[in-house]
Parts: sequence; structure tokens; C-alpha cells
Amino acid sequence: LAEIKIGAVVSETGPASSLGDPEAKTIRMMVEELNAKGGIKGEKAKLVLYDDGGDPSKAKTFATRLVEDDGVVAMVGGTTTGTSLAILAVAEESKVPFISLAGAIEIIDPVKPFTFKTPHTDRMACQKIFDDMKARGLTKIGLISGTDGFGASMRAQCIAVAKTSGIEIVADETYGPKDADMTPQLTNIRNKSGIQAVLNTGFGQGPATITRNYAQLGITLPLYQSHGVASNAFIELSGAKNAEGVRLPGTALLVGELLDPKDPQKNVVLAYKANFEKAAGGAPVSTFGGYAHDAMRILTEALNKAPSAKPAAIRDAIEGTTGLVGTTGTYNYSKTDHLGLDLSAFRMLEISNGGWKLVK
Amino acid sequence: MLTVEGLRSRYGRIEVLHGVDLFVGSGEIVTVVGANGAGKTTLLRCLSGVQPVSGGTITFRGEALTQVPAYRRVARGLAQSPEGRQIFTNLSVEENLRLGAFVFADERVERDMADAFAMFPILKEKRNQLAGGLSGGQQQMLAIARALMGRPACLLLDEPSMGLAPILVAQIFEVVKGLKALDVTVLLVEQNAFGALSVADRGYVMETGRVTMVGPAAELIADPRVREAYLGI
Amino acid sequence: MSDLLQFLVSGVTVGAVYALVALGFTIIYNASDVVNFAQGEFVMLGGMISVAGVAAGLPLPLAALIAIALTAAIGVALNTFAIEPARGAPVVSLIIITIGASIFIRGVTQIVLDKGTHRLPSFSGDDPIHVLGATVLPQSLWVVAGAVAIFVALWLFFTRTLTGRAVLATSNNRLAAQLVGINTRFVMTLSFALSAAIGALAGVLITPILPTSFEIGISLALKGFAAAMLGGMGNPKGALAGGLLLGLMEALTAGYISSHYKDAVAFFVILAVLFAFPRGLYGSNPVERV
Amino acid sequence: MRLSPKQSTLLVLAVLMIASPFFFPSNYYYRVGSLVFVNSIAVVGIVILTGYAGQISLGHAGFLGIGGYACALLPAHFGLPPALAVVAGAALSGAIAYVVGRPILKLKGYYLAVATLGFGVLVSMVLANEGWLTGGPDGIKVPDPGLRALLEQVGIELTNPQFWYAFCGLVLFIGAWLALNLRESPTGRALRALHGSEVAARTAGIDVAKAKLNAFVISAVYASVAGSLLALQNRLITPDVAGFMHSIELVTMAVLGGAGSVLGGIFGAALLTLLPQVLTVLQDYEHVVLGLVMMLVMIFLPAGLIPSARRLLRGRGE
Amino acid sequence: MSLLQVEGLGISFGGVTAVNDVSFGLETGKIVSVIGPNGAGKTTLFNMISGVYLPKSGRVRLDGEDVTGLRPDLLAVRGMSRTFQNLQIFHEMSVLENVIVGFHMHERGPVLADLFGLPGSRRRARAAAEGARVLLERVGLERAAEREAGALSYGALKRLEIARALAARPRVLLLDEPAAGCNAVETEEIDRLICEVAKTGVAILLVEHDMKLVMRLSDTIVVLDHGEKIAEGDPALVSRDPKVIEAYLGAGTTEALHAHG
Ligand SMILES: Nc1ncnc2c1ncn2[C@@H]1O[C@H](COP(=O)(O)OP(=O)(O)OP(=O)(O)O)[C@@H](O)[C@H]1O
Ligand SMILES: Nc1ncnc2c1ncn2[C@@H]1O[C@H](COP(=O)(O)OP(=O)(O)OP(=O)(O)O)[C@@H](O)[C@H]1O
Ligand SMILES: [Mg+2]
Ligand SMILES: [Mg+2]
Repeated sequence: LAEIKIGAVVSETGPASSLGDPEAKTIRMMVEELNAKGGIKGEKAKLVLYDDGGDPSKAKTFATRLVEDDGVVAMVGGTTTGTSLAILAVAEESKVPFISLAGAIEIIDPVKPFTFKTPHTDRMACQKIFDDMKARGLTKIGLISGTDGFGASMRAQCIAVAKTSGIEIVADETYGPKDADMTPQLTNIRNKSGIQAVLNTGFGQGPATITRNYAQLGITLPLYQSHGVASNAFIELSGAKNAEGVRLPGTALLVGELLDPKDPQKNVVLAYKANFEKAAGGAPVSTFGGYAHDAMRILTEALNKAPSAKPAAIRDAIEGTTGLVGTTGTYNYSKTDHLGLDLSAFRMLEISNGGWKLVK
Repeated sequence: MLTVEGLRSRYGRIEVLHGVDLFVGSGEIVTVVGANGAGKTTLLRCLSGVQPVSGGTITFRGEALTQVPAYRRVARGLAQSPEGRQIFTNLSVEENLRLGAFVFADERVERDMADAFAMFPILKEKRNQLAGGLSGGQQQMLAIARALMGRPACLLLDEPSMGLAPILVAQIFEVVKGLKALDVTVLLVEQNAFGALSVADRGYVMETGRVTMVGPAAELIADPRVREAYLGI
Repeated sequence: MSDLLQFLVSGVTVGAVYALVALGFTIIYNASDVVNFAQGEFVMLGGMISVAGVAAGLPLPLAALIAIALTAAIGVALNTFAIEPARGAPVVSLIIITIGASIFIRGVTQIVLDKGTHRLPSFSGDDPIHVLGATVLPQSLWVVAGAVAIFVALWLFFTRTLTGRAVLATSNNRLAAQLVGINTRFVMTLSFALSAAIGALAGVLITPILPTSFEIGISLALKGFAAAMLGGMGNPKGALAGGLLLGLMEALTAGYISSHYKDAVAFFVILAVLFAFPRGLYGSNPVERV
Repeated sequence: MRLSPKQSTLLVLAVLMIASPFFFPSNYYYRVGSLVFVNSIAVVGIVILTGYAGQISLGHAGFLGIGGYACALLPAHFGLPPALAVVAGAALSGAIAYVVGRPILKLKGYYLAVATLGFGVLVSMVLANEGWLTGGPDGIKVPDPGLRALLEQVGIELTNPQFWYAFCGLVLFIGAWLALNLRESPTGRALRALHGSEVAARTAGIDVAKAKLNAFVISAVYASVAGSLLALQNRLITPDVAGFMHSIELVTMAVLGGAGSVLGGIFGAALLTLLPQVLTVLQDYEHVVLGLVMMLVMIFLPAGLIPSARRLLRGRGE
Repeated sequence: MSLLQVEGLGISFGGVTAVNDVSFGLETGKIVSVIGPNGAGKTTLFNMISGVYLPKSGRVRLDGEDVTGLRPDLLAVRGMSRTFQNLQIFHEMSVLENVIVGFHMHERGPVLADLFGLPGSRRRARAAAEGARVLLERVGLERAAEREAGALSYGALKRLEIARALAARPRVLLLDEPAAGCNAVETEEIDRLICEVAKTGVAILLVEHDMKLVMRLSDTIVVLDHGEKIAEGDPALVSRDPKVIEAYLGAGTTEALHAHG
């Protein structure tokens, strides 16, 4: 009996481990599930997963290994934009389809034949946040971002998007991802005259520190965080009291129970949440695990649809994905769109009483 | 007091002591002379336990010493003023002396220190200065004084007269003689063979890791071979 | 004015965190000239083990005590099984051992505990204290008090106790230390135990401010190392001053110049200080005659 | 005929380089091999600086970064061919090392370490923060140097990994040869002498400051070339290459292999590059085992892989 | 004008004057000894002359040229070389290499030539190695040439330092207690060596506590006490100077000296 080998390269450890760890867990879990259900057309799927520690050079090496040595037919992974760019170079050169889990738009723009991605772009996140701000009449905002890839890239996107969406960024501060205190930056932001809201782009523990410092300084302006913290862990680290009222764009994943029963994502989301929490020993789901979930769903479906388990055939099948409902949104790939999501997939969430609330 | 039998020691794979036998009686002053590289320093290092022994035994005051770790030997009455002085350069002169009495933190330390200062007044003058700044000879004095702070029953001196002014060389040999009166046993390694043999009761001659001659100091001084090879007369 | 005060508060808080780590470096360094790159892991262990203890239902003080004791034991084990067997190896080799140990400890923590990020509850609540328009979290006061207390203890240890002197003597001249009857092996064991315990205590104190995870140790060690060198390695005074100075520089740069380059400015100042004082602010200048 | 240590080192190196591919089951091993070579090039530089001259740098990855980014930025902004960018990057690194080294090398031991660390942090910070120029934390694309195409025109067809294996191997070989020449030369001896005693070196007529600076500049050039090769074969460079962790890794490689030995440095680089590849099968236990191996090597071979092994072998010979 | 002229040199450490206003001269081919009690400032004087310490006052002239405070390596180039009381050995290099380093000024060349192993560089290195072997033979260490220097006994290291200092082919040689750690017979060998060197026209400045050696070798003796020059003159004169006897020699030694001498 032949095996279908699927490759994965994620940043399970290293600076992006809070993203990569749930991704790795999800990928492992879903391959198990797949095999438990009988595999693909009767063939078992075998997962080869490597941890790149967040280092693009390592990611490239592991991608090469997957393709050249392990002989995988498709790859998922690339937790950060840097690692994704490294992997996609290998994917394109060796013509093996790759579904990236990172945010930056350059991964799929311009479209490359073998590269796809599941997360929203950070540009879309900025758009979503700014839309919500404008709806509340907030147009003068302060920006604070982490200096890591995620924070810096989203900062750049938000500055670009702000120009066209009538938002004025009057303060632009940064912090290191492991800094212990951000009160000086927040003090400066608070002091900007006419400022109406604050947006933080970042992931990991930094945003939690921001949120606590925000409360410490008694700043009452609305605080927006990015989708990088869309997980219950964020509320825990920030303290529910401090996080009260914080808004962020997230996926349906965190608010599965609150979704309209008719919402097509509801079942997908609840099922993934239940499975993940069981498999991960109670660790809370995060948006990032969701991206991996969607990537695996897309890949599984393509494997089932494809006439053969050859990379080229799989690629074609992935590109043909339409109406696939994932935790992040509904995917419709095409020759010209390897992202397959639109803004509607993002939902504006608000933290309320230590839990999540959908902003209507 | 101190008996060494068949002592062997090596640096890496090269053996430099090939079975040394040596005996120091209680209250005796015994000197070891020998050319550069004969193994005198290595012998003393073995006695203090800072050099691994690969064969033979050391017995001190009737007890086997070979297995006793270096730091326990001071408390048992064995102190050394080592070659190259080995003072604590980053600590003050006074702290060096106090550490000499590390194993006996009691009132007698102050008295001993006063004695040491009486012996070497310059050390008292420089007591609060970092020992690393002392002149070579001053450091040598400090090393000797520090060894005495260890209240040795048996004192091991490795070339104590090195770098000392002639006046002090004479004084050091006086001190050694004086120790005898205090019932301190002394094992003295010296290049100043004439001086050493003059104060010693007995002497050993070492050549390339072996004892080649042994006898009362007076006899050795008179021995033509010793006179030619070590006294240069 | 209140802004300046807020920046200072922030700087002192962060600086105290750095100082705590830097203080941990001093003992092992003073005993062996080795900068123990696993010091950050001791801090991490203090936090992570306490977190696990609290999660298992223990009261925080008990969990903290267990964390400190366990970490000290790990420090001793590191010395016994890795540093002591390599005695006589060049200092760089010993440093590499500590780097290996830090990777090892991180790996074990990730397996035995978890990969998550955790926070301990603040010791005296999260209600900010207002002072002249600035706000301070009570936990910051705990951290500062901890740094000062450890500093005083270490300073007394090294200047007032014979054991402290023995530690210094051991690194200055291990051979001579043995010759005067110092059990250098015990000195090393003690140093690792104390360093690890100080690290763990630091971890307990800072985890309510700076959430911990198995990977937090490296960045803490880096900053702590920089702080210790700024102040002068080996001197508790230097560790405290270096830590606070580094924290203040970062906060004031973030406040008045630019948060983008706050770490850069901090390193610039370190470089500038070292050019003026090649052994840090309080580093001792060894006199070696030739 | 008896071979000199230099000749035997080069012979061992050449044999390993040429023979290894016969055991490669797939193209991927060329990739790993070329990474070993790239790391080795940087580590040989560290061997000169730390092994010969005893000066510790915890910021050498900064020069890797400069070399790497030179290959990305010079072609993009000045239209320089990537191959020339390697040279320009090396020259730039050398020049920066010259300027930075002058004041920094007055410091000693850990103080030098923290100053170089500061330099490395500054470099990686500029690379990460000045996104408009450098592409920010996610890095920037590097153009293809077109050397492989050139080879194809003369009829040599290699896959991408094969090409880089051969190319990096060649550069390493040259780098090792230079470092070995240096070791037994007056300049190299001066470096090793000042490692032993600066005062004595001075009174022997050695301009200590200049000698250290020479070593610093040479090692910076090595690091820079390594960075360039890494960037060119990855076709991507990110600020991580210049990061603190990477600097530590380089020093670790050098010390594990045996700080004063060129062959040792190369073996250290090979060990730390290959080990993570091998350990992937252990999954969660990867780091545990990696840390353990590092400790064990240093405990049982305290002078590093090669010097300690030599000592053991010599012992058996007697 | 003397080859080496010391004029009013002085220095202090933490307020304590170590050397104060010391002057003397040294001619080609002559041996001048500096003696004095421990801590008199002899080594400090050497350190100032050889550029290790920067004097607080006074001048050092070499060939009439003011070289005060010049870096040791620049002084070495001008022909000054020395040994150290506290041994400064390149422990991890071989005994032979230690001496070759002494040849540095004569074997050095462009860095690039060394990197590329150009023939010139190799030739210079070979010449230095040959010269070094000859010197090792002169100090009786030829059998230890390939050993690691750190493995030598103290007395052997002392002689290694002399060989290294000679390798620089100095015009002025400063020897700080060269016979310390050597027995009477070994001291005689050093005695002979110093004589030979002086005969080749090297000016030698010697610090030594072995009075027999000093008395036999010196053309002139300078006596320091508490950093001040208290006497200067030929050996016979100085050894009878009551000030010198009181501060330094002690009565017994003088008798012994004259008895043997
Ligand atoms: N660290 C070492 N490693 C290897 N060999 C050594 C070491 N120390 C000393 N030796 C060798 O051991 C032998 C004995 O040396 P030791 O120092 O004991 O001689 P010594 O009699 O004290 O000589 P000296 O009168 O010069 O002090 C010598 O051949 C020396 O080269
Ligand atoms: N770097 C220093 N720091 C402090 N004091 C110093 C320093 N260098 C020298 N001294 C002091 O200067 C004085 C002279 O020392 P020096 O070493 O020159 O004496 P010396 O004549 O060589 O003595 P010896 O015969 O013992 O070698 C001593 O009292 C010494 O303590
Ligand atoms: Mg000896
Ligand atoms: Mg002197």
C-alpha cells in the first residue's frame, strides 16, 4: 500500500512559537484524523513535519529536504512571512504545491503557480479595523507595533491603508517582542492631542503587556489589537479586567458558539475547536491553528479530487477549490487568486467579561 | 612526620617523578636540591595534593595522605609557599593573609597576622593594597607569610629565597631556623643550595625525577659531586 | 513632569528586572570567571515552575519556594555533572557548556512543562498606585525591592564573609585557593546553587510583569549580561547600577527620542561607557605586574 | 613523504568534500553540505580571531548580515552584478571592521564580547527597522548571480544545490588554505603570541593593536563572504542572519571544534549544522539532545573535537 | 652621549612614589646593574624604560632621541628588548615558537603575503626558525624545542625568556632577575651568556639579587632604595658603601662576597 507524503515546515519553537505551536498541533491532529477516517482514496497519509525555529534559512533547508529527500507531494507551513518566502522558492523551483500560513500579501501577489495561502493578509486586517473605527467615528489614531516580522509588516500595511481610508495616524511607536514595559510609548501616544483610538499590531506576549500598561495608565480610549492575539491566551495574559472592551479582527473560530446557527462556518469552527482542545490537552484554540486547519482541509480535498497524487495534479485541484468553508472563511481559489478570501471572512470581536463578543 | 614512598607523578602522559622516597622527621629541616626540571616543584605539589599522584604513598603524622583532598591538608598541618608565589592578586595583602588562615577562623588569626607583619614590616605598610601591585620580592614575602598563617606542623617552601634581597635571604634562612625552635617541621626546596644546606639537618638531591643522594646536610655540602653540580665551587 | 516620572517608573521597573538577572551572573563569575549563559534559564525556571505549582493548586508562596529550591538543585546538578567534570578546560569551553546547558534546560522545560506563555498573579493586586501623575504597579515595587535586597545580600556576602572571600579567591587563583585550604569544589557548588536560586527568585518576582515561557531565558540573559558588563562584571554594585541604567536608558529613549531605536541607544551608551571605563562602571581593574 | 599539518588538513578537507557526494542519496544533501561549507567559512574567520588571537566576538553575525544584504541591496539599488556584490560586501565589512575594531579592540575579554555583541545588535536592528531599504524583519529577495547559467554555457550542468555545494566548497577550501598559511606565518604567530601575553608580544616588537585589528578585519571578511553565499543560495536574506543567536552559534561551532584549529572549526560547523538535521526524528527531544551533545563534547574533549582527538591519537601512538 | 640615557625618571601609584628622580646612562657593550631592596623600584624603572608604564616625570633617551612613553613595540623596533621578573610566556606555543616570536621584527612582512603564503613570507619564517634554534642551544634548551612552553619548569622558562629577548637582536637589553630560580651552576652559565652578549656590543641593564653575579659582571652599579638612587659606581666602590650595606646587602653578605671574590 502506498503512502501519500505530506510535508510541513512550521516554527514550533523560536520567536514565532506562539503561532507555530498550535499550527503544528493542528497539522498533526488532522493527519491523524484523516488516517482514522481511512486516508485518501484508501491510501494512508504520512506527515513529515519539521520545526524551523523561525529561521528562514532553516525553513529553506527543510523544504528542500521534504521535496528532495522525503518526496512529499505537497507542503503546508511557513509560519512567518520570512519562512514562507523561503519555502515558496523551493516549492516553485521543484513544482510542489505549498499552502502558506503567513500573512503577507507578497506571498501570493503576484500569483505564483504553486503557492497558496490561507490567512487573511494583514492589509485586510488593517482594512477591517479601520472600517470599524470609522463606523465609531474614530479617525485620529495612535499606532504601536512590535518590531518582529508580524508587527512590522502589519504596521507598514496599516500606514499604507490609512492613507486611503481616511484614518490619520498621529503616533507611531514600537516595542520589542519581549519587552517588559511599554508605558513610555503609551504615555507618548496618550499625549498626542486629539487622539481617539490606539491600534497595536503584534502577537505573543507584547500585546498583553500593552493591554495591562494601558489599564495601568488609565487610558480610556478604545484599544484595537490585531488578529495576532485572537486567542483566549491573550485574555488570560492581559487579565480579563484590563482587556475589557479591546477590539480585534478575528475569525469565526473564537466565537463559534455565538454564531448564527445558519452561519456555514458554525459547524466547522465548533468541530475544530472541540477536536483541537481535546488533542492539545486543553490549550485554547487560536486563529493560527485555524489557518493550519484550513490549509489541511484544502489540501485533503484537493488530494481527494485530484486524479493522481502527483504534485502537478494536486496543484490544479487546489486551484480549483471553491466554496470550501474553513475556520477563517470560505475559500474560492482561482488562477488569479491564491488567497481565496475576502474581507467578509473577518469578524470584529470585542472582549467582554473575559470572553468574546461579536461586534455587529 | 612525613614519609614519601615510591612516589610517581605525571603531567598528561609524561611521568616526571619516577618513584621518589623521602622522609622528614618531626622538627627536622630537610632540604631538596636539584637542577631545573628535576621535579622538586612537582614533588611539593604532590604533597599538597594539587598534583595527581600516579603511584606510591604519602604518610603524614602516621596517616595516609594520598587520598586526602588538597583543601583538607591545611587543617592537618601541611602548608605550602608555592613556586611562582601564587598570591591572590585581586585581593588585598591583609585578605591574602586572612585566607592563609581560612580553615581556622578564630582569634589567633589576629595574633598570627601581627607576627607576620613583624617578620615582614613592608607587608603591614601595604596591608590594604591589592597584592597584585606588590613587587616581586614583596609578593614572595606575602606567600611565605600566608603559608605561616596556616599554622603548619610541616611547612613546605618552594624556593623561598627567590627574588629576595640578600638581607632578606639571610633573614629567611634565620626564620627557617627559628621555626625549628617552634617545633615546625620544614621541607625546603632551594636553588640557593649553599644557604639551604647550611640551615638544614638533612638534604636530598634530585635528578630527573629521582632521588640520587641523601644524607646529613653537612655531609652533602662537603660532597664533591654536590659541590660541583649545585654549589658551583 | 508627570511624563518624566512615568518614564522613570518604567525605566526603574525594567531596570530592576535586568538588575535581577545581572546579579545572578555575579556569583558564578566571581567563583570561576565563567559567564553562565544558562542564567536566563534559571530565571525562566523560577517563573515556569511557580506557574506550574500555582496551576496545580499550590499557594503562590509555596510554589515559589519549590521553584527556587528546584532551580537551585538544577544549578548544583549543572555544576556537578557538567562544569566540574570539565575542570581545567579553558574558560571558553566552560562557557560553551553553559550554552549547551541552556539549550538542554529549555528543551526539557518544553517537554516537562509546556510551550505556552504564562503569567503569575501579582503579589499585591493590579491596582496602580498614583504618584504625582504617574502610575506604578505594586508588582514593580516588589521587583525593585527584590533587586535591592539581593544586591545588599550579595554585597554583604562578598565583602563581609570569609566564604565570600573564598569565592573570590577561587576564581583569582584556584591553585592558591586549594593550598590555603579552600574546598574549591564546594565553592563552585555553592556558587551555582546561589546563582540559580537568585535567578529563580528573580523569575518569581518578574513573571507577574513579564509573562514567562520556556524561551524567555535567552533574551533575559542577553539584557542581563549587557547590564552586568555595563556595571562591571562580578561586582554586585555594578549589576544593580548597570541594570537600572540600562532600563532607564531604554525608557527615556522610548519616551523622548524614538521607541524604534531604544535598544540601539542602550547599546550605544554601553559602548560609550566602555570606551571611558573599559571595565564597566564598577569593574575592578586587576593589577598584574610584569 | 611526510605531510606538513597544513597539507594534511587540506588533503583531509579535499577528500571529504569530493568523496561525500558519492554517498548522497538525494539532492537535499548537497544543500546541507553547502550550508556546512557556508558556516565553516564564517567559523574559519572566528578561528583566526578567537582561536589565534584570543579575541572573543559575539557580534560576528553582523558581518554576515552586511555581506548578505550587500548581495540583495547593491544589485537592487546600484545595479551591481550579484557576484561583484560579494566582493563589495566583503570590502564594506572589512572597512566597517576596521573602523569599529579600532576602539572596540582596546577592550578585553567579556568587555570585548559585550561591545561586539552591541555592534551585532545594532546591525540587525538597522536591518530590521529600516524596512524601506532592507525589507524589514521579513527580509528581502536576493537576485540570482547567474553563475550556474554561466557554467551551463560551458557544458557543465548542475542542479541548484549541486552548484552551491561545489561553489561554497571551493570558497571554503580557499579560505581554509589562507587561514592555514596565516597560522604558521609571522602574522599568525604574532596573533597567537598576543593571545599568550600582550606585554611580551609588545616587547617583541609586535604592534598589538594593529595585529588585533588585522585579525578582526580578516575575520569580518570571512563572515561577510559567508553571509553573501548564504544570501545568494537562499535567494532571500532576513535580519536573523545578523542576530545575536547566530553570533553565539558561530562561536560555539569554533569552540566545539577546537578554537585554534581550522579543521576543528570546520568540524564544529559540520556538527552543529548536521546535528539539528539528524535530530529532527526526535521531534520534541531535539533540543534536549542537542544541548546534551554540546555539553558532552566539551566535557570529554575539552580542547574541542579536533585538538582533543589529536591528543588522544598521539597518546595511543606512544 | 650614552646609548641609553635615563634622566630624572619618576612615577607613583595611588599617591605612593615608587621611583623618584632616577638618572643614569648606559654605553654600548657595557653592563649596568640596578640593585636595591625589594620594592625599591627596580622593576618599575624597567617598566618605564621599556614603555610598559608611562613615567610621571623624566625622560628616556635612546641614541639621544627622546623615546619617553613610546609604545614597547616601537621601542623594540629601535633596539630595546627585555625579560620579565613575572614570567611572560606564550604558554600554548612551543618553546621554539616562543623564540621565533622574538624574531618578529625581522621576519614580519605584509599581511597579504602571509595570508597567501608567498615564498618571501615562508623564507622569512624559515630563517627565523633557524635563528631560534641557535638561540635555544645557547641557553641550553635545544632538547625542549618542540615542547609546549607551559610544560617547562620555572628555571627553564627563565632561560627561554632570555633567548626570546636575544632573538630581537637588541642594542639595549634589560634583564630582570635572569638568574632567579637557577642554582649556582646554572647561574654561572647565565653569567657566561650575558658576558658574551655584552661582548657583541649590546648594552645590558641588569636587575639581580645574586650579588656574586652582579659584582662579577657589572661595569657600573646603580643602587635604588625607596625609589631613589642612593649610590652609583663600580662594584668595588658600591659594595663597600655603608648606605648600601645597611639598606641592601647586610653585613654578612658583604663578608661572604669578599671572601669568595
Ligand atoms: N604543567 C606541566 N605540564 C607538563 N610538564 C610539566 C609541567 N610542569 C612541569 N613539567 C615538567 O616536569 C618536570 C619537573 O618540573 P618541576 O617544575 O617539578 O621542576 P623543578 O625541579 O621544580 O625545576 P625548577 O628548579 O626549574 O623549578 C620538568 O621536566 C617539567 O618540564
Ligand atoms: N602597578 C602597581 N600598583 C601599585 N603599586 C605598585 C605598582 N607597581 C609598583 N608598585 C609599587 O612600587 C614599588 C616598587 O616596586 P618594584 O616592583 O619596582 O620593586 P623592585 O625593586 O622590582 O622589587 P623586587 O626586588 O622585589 O622585585 C613597590 O612598593 C610596589 O608595591
Ligand atoms: Mg620548581
Ligand atoms: Mg622587581
